[in-house]
Amino acid sequence: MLSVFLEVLRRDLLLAWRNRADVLVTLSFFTIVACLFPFGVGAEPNLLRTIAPGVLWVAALLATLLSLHRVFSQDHTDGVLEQLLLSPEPPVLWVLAKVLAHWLTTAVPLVIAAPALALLFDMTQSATGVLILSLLLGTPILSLLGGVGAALTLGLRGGGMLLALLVLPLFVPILIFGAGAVDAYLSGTGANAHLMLLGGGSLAALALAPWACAAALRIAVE
Amino acid sequence: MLSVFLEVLRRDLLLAWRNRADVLVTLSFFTIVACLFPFGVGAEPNLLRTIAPGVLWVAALLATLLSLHRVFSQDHTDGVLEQLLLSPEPPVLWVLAKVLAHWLTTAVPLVIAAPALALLFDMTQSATGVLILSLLLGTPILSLLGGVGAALTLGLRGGGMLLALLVLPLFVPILIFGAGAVDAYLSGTGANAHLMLLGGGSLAALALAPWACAAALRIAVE
Amino acid sequence: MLEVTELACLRGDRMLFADVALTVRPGELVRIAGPNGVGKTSLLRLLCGLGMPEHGQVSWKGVRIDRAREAFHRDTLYLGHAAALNDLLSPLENLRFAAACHGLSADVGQSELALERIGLGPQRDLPAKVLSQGQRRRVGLARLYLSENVPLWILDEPFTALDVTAVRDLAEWLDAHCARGGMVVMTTHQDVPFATPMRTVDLAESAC
Amino acid sequence: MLEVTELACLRGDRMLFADVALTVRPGELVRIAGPNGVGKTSLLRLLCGLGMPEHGQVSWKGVRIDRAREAFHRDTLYLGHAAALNDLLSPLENLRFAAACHGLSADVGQSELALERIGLGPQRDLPAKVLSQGQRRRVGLARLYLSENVPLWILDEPFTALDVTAVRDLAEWLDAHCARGGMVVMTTHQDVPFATPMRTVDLAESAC
Amino acid sequence: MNWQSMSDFWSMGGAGFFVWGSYGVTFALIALELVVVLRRRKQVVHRLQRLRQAMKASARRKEIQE
Amino acid sequence: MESGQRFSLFRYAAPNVFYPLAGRLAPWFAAAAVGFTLIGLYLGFFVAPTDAVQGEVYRVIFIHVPAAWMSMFIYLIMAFWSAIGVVFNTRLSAMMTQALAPTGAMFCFVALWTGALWGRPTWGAYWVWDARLTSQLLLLFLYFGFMALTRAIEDPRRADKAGAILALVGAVNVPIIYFSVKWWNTLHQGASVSLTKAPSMATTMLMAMLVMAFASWAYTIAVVLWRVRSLILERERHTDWVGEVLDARGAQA
Ligand code: HEM
Ligand SMILES: Nc1ncnc2c1ncn2[C@@H]1O[C@H](COP(=O)(O)OP(=O)(O)OP(=O)(O)O)[C@@H](O)[C@H]1O
Ligand SMILES: Nc1ncnc2c1ncn2[C@@H]1O[C@H](COP(=O)(O)OP(=O)(O)OP(=O)(O)O)[C@@H](O)[C@H]1O
Ligand SMILES: [Mg+2]
Ligand SMILES: [Mg+2]
Repeated sequence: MLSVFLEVLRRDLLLAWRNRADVLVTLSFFTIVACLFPFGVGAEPNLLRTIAPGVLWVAALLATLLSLHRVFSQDHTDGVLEQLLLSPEPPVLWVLAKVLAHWLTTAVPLVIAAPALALLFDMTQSATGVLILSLLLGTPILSLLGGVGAALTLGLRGGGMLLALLVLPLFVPILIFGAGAVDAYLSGTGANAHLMLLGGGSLAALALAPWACAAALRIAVE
Repeated sequence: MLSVFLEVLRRDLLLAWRNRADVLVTLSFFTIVACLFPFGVGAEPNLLRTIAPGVLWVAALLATLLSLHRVFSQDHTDGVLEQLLLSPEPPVLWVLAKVLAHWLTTAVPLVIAAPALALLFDMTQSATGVLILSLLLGTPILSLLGGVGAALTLGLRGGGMLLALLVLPLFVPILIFGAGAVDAYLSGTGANAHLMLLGGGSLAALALAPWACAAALRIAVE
Repeated sequence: MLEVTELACLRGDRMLFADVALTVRPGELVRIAGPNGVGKTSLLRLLCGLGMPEHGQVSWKGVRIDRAREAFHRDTLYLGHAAALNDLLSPLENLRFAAACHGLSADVGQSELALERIGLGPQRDLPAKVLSQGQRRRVGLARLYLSENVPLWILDEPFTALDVTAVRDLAEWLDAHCARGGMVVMTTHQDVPFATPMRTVDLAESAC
Repeated sequence: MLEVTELACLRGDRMLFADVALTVRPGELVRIAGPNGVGKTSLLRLLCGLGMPEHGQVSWKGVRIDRAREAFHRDTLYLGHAAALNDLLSPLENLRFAAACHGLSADVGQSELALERIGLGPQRDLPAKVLSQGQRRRVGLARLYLSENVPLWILDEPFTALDVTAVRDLAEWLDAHCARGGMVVMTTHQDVPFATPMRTVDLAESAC
Repeated sequence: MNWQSMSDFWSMGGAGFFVWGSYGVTFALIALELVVVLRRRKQVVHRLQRLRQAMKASARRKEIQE
Repeated sequence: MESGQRFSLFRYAAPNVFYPLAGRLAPWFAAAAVGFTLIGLYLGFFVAPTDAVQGEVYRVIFIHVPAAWMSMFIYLIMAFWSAIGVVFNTRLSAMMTQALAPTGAMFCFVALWTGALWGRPTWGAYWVWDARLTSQLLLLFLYFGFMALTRAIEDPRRADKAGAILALVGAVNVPIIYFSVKWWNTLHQGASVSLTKAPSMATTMLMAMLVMAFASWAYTIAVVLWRVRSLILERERHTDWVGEVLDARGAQA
């Protein structure tokens, strides 16, 4: 049982390592989008500080979005997915492994890079702490829901964009609570409620999304 | 000579029509990204009005970016690109046709949709006019430079991200001038200088990018 | 024992075939024949549970395969048109992953031996994307050398792109599988000399 | 006349072959033979100018092909492993586009006839992605029926995935091409009976 | 009765653009939807009838062969 | 389908039974829709008085509110059918889900459009980022996503299944989206723009609105029944009963 989970996780991490440029590119994308903003809206420090949590969260969300197609598409085109579906183990196991690998190779680097960017926008240290916590608790939902979207759009032409259309409305609450956590902290209300909601959401997604994902994959190869 | 240009243009437009959902999805992506920002930074009308040109330009840029891989990737995987390179006509011709088709099917819909979004951010009518002009003059550069990037990253794994990394730095000046045009207009300086720079950039890109693109494609199939 | 009754397959607007019945018993080598586009690939995909039949059913050891998916998949090996190779991984890594997913025990030594036997020894550690067409095909086929205990092999044009010696070796290995009580269902357009008496099912007869 | 002198090909770290010399005259049918991975595909790609040789050169009518790219490409038709099909377009649309890119005149009637002759009449208007493996292959091959006036055909395993009748028909068409003074350079692992005396170049002899 | 005259009715107390813009677009969309639905139905029936005829013909041919 | 015999309800879920039923019911609902619309418009324009605060502009309410209601209801119904489809594996449910989506999207757009046109004279802006408006916009995107997905998949059986999964995932999220948006907006804005509700709406106004709501229901049912009939024919084209239906129509023509 567990061996499929571990084997798939190991392979996906190995592939990410072979392709480490890819991970770096996700990171760079995150950085660049965040840095575009000052260019787009002007460099007024107060304005920037106000929009910082929102911009960083939007950037993280878009970076995750762009990396989502990676989760299954390669395996789909080269036929590995079919073989996985023909494996005697329940699909939820390896779906979970693939999503976990995606989270480890996209979200975790973003979380690590976030403090540096927060500095650019002149956020305080404690606010940065809240931002990072919110990212840590929120990004699993992005990966899990995104995995469902990626599975649904597998093999469709224009899949990347379609994926974006499907999952972005679903990501809005996460964005609201994520960016809201920092704002709430700054306004003195405290970020606990927001963070707990994000954590709860992660758990709920963890329980439900893999099933939807496995069902969608079965449809995709039919 | 011209017949290859026309034939390729016709085919790419036909494909876009077959896949018209794709065009709509690009549009929806543009809309959704623009709408994400209020969720991130809050719904304060004055703040939103200030960041509107920047946000819309960033959204247009990202939408273009996501659609760039479409230009050559399908033809590369299914072998049509090789056949095009074996055609007796000079490659610049059909490269230009493909980039033009991309511009017509991505940038033009964005330009048409922009006024509606400007309304969401409560921009004035004349500012919206300047925004649209800047988009019309700036997006050809995005398509042309983006085409070069797409050709360079063809067939590389993680190509989408790598592409983003390659072209985003090139796109930053366009973003600055594009969003700057509206700001300059609003501040009373007048947008002429910005718009002329964008137009000049388009012409320069038109003269140079197709050659670079053709050379990159030749390398990609080797 | 694989049993197929009244199987019908619909693709788009076209009913490809209907009323296909087929029983495969241990030791049998069955070839699905028919011209291009008659529905051989579609049939094989139904047999291994990758598609939903429009009508009829497939059963394995007397149980419908959609009722006992796991047991059936443990007993089946399917090789389709696509090579199921990741371009960045080496043949060795690809093979070991495929085996592990299937619950086959395959340590490095066994996997290397399998690659050796299929003639990929020297290419063992190259990334799969630089392999030639025939070499890519062989990586997939190497799984056959790890699956002696998997009774049912479903192979879609396994001889494509292989050179003459490879075709001969593979035919011998399929013969050996049947000799030890395995079952092979396959398609091919080439004339391959098997030692096992081959049963040919002409799908053109069931075509609609 | 195609002339190849002292050709060498390097892939990654490996020198695949060196010192390949070959002359193809009008009316000749040349088969490049050799086991999987010896470099046949790589050689064909060099021949048609899709790759840069490590050493040596290819000339067409006495001129190096990189010096007269356009004239050479007008005289050459290359069909590789990939089918060069867009999955959303129908066989008819794909064929007409391929012909137009090549500067071949091909109105609807001629294209339909070509598809008819290759046996794709009924599938003419389906999107290419639903075609079977053999049918996909045939769409590419249909170009041969529009290219009677293109002298040099370079074909990489054209018989793959084709059924028996299609193989026979195609062989006849290649014979006809040679009979009218065309040249064919191709690879295949199958034994195909040609009427034209076939010259076989065994690449294994030049392998490094 | 709220309206003195036709022009009074159309001007909607100065808000004609907003009111009639709402109603106009709504009913136009409804009309469009109906047209699309009915045309789709016609197309489907037509296509399926052609298909069925083709299938019947091929079945007949097969019978004759046997 | 063994249980199909036992419950009479499931009998109607069989496409071959539902198809003629839908054909017989649809015209009645269409007629009802026309009737209700005429009555509603008469009440709305000629009976309901001018609003004291807003003047005549408020008459947009007679389509705005029914459209807004319908757009939300329809998504709920889609989710309901998807759940039925997943639990009982009935073929009809996926078709119903798909038949509902375009009408839902249409009403959603109408609510946004009329709201925007109403907002301009009352608030001075076509759009504000109010919680209610924003969640309506997101709902429109959910509809678009659903339609884009089911349309992008050519094989109808695949499209049905994928659509069901998406509708369910979306339905789980709709309440989350709704509440999060609400919370978001009140957090950022002390005094959020809210609709100027008359303390007690004139009963004639309320009547007109309710009649228009009935009209929307009737219209929705009629259109969806018509649409689902096409879908049923397409999905079931290889069954005998569709053949009979086609032959009967062919004989008529
Ligand atoms: C684009 C702009 C608008 C959107 C998307 C929108 C959306 C909605 C929605 C979703 C509802 C149903 C809410 C419910 O039943 O809980 C609704 C009801 C309503 N809307 Fe709007 N609205 C917009 C603009 C306006 C404007 C400008 C006004 C008036 C100034 C207005 C007045 C009303 C009224 C009176 C109701 C009925 C409230 C009720 O039944 O509780 N709306 N709107
Ligand atoms: N949507 C569709 N509409 C009509 N025909 C379709 C559709 N999808 C698939 N087909 C047909 O179904 C058949 C698929 O056949 P399949 O791939 O099973 O053939 P095969 O016997 O494996 O052929 P090959 O020998 O070429 O591999 C093809 O003839 C194809 O044209
Ligand atoms: N980067 C590399 N390093 C080492 N070897 C390589 C590299 N790239 C390609 N090769 C080798 O070059 C050969 C490519 O051969 P090619 O595709 O031309 O073979 P082929 O004769 O067409 O074979 P087939 O009959 O299988 O199609 C393979 O043996 C492959 O292993
Ligand atoms: Mg096949
Ligand atoms: Mg080869």
